[in-house]
Amino acid sequence: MKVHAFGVAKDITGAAMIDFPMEETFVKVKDFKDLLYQKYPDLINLPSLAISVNLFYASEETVINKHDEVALIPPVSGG
Amino acid sequence: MKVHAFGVAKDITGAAMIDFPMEETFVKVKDFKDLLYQKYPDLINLPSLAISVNLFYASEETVINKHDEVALIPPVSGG
Amino acid sequence: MESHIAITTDINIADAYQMLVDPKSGGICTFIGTVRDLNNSKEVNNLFFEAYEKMALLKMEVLAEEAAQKWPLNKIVIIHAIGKKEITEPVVFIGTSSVHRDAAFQSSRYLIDRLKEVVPIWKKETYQDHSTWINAHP
Amino acid sequence: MESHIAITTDINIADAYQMLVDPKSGGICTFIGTVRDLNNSKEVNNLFFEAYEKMALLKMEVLAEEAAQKWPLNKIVIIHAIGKKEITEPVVFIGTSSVHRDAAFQSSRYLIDRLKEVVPIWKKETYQDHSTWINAHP
Repeated sequence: MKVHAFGVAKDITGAAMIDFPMEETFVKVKDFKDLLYQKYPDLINLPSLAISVNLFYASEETVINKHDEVALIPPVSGG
Repeated sequence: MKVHAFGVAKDITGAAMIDFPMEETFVKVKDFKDLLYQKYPDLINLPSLAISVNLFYASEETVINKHDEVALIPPVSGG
Repeated sequence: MESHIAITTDINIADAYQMLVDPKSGGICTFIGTVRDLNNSKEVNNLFFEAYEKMALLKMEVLAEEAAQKWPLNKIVIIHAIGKKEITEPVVFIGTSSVHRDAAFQSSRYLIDRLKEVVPIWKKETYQDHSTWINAHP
Repeated sequence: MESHIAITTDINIADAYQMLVDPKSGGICTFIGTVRDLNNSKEVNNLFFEAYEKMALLKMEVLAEEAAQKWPLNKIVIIHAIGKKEITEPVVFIGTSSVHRDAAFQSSRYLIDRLKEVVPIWKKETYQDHSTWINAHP
């Protein structure tokens, strides 16, 4: 699954777009985050990490499929 | 005494600068206004008429002398 | 605090903005009053502004000082137009810059509110068939 | 209500202002965020902004719609800069025009507050010897 990463999350993952290995076709955001934290433990240290799915903030229960546009959203600081 | 008039007060007095006859050297604002209303009765119909003396709003008790810069300030409407 | 106070026939927004730019400021708030086509359901053709310039400038200086005492401001701009103003033209420009946006928003609001109350400037509205001086404050 | 939403490398203040001008509006309020030389007592050399552009634009559209539901607005402009920004440069421009100033002030304040909370844009501060991403919200 292709996952966009921004800001400090991009620095941690090492790329603006990561190809994240997914065995299941569907996965809940909370399970996706567990897998993510295993692969990139430094993400755990962020004050927060939101996940967007198809340009909307997702809840922990939102179900992602591998064709969705997923992004890692560390705390925002625009303006 | 030279008196500046602005806005609707200027329309009523007929000039931006009127030469107002003053017998006394000193006069209180309230007495000046009485004389003014006698000469220009339409000024009484204004919602308010402030008098400025040397660029500051004067109270009814402020004493004017004939060398002061006096102006008729109808309700303001800038901005 | 630096302030720029003026009465002018034409307000240049870009120039006025430049006077607010400041290396210590993170936020700039501006308010621009413009001529609108309708007032109290009457179609407005244009406005005409007259000022008691010396006193108006002094009052605007005093308002800037009041605002600078209430909020930590770096720059203050207050410009009012005089003469004939057509629909959409700016008639007043208020701007403040500060470290944080709270001070910038609050002080700009304060300055336009107070300007409308006390600065000796008068507006005449011209409609299709007549014109009239507006009595706003008090 | 018309809105103009953009993410751009350079914000032109005069152009942004022009998009707020409206014959039905008597008041235009703008807020411009600029790069300041000091943050938390640290000397800032420059800022760098990165956006998740598609999502940021969508969020900004949604915020404009929210503001238009809360206040009677005629025009809304929200522009955010990306890339490297030096001291005093504008990084965000918010503007609203309305019949009266109350709606213009309140909606501009609302839009900048909400933008800082939810729009996916990130700021990296560069100091003398290092740089760091700023974690502001939440």
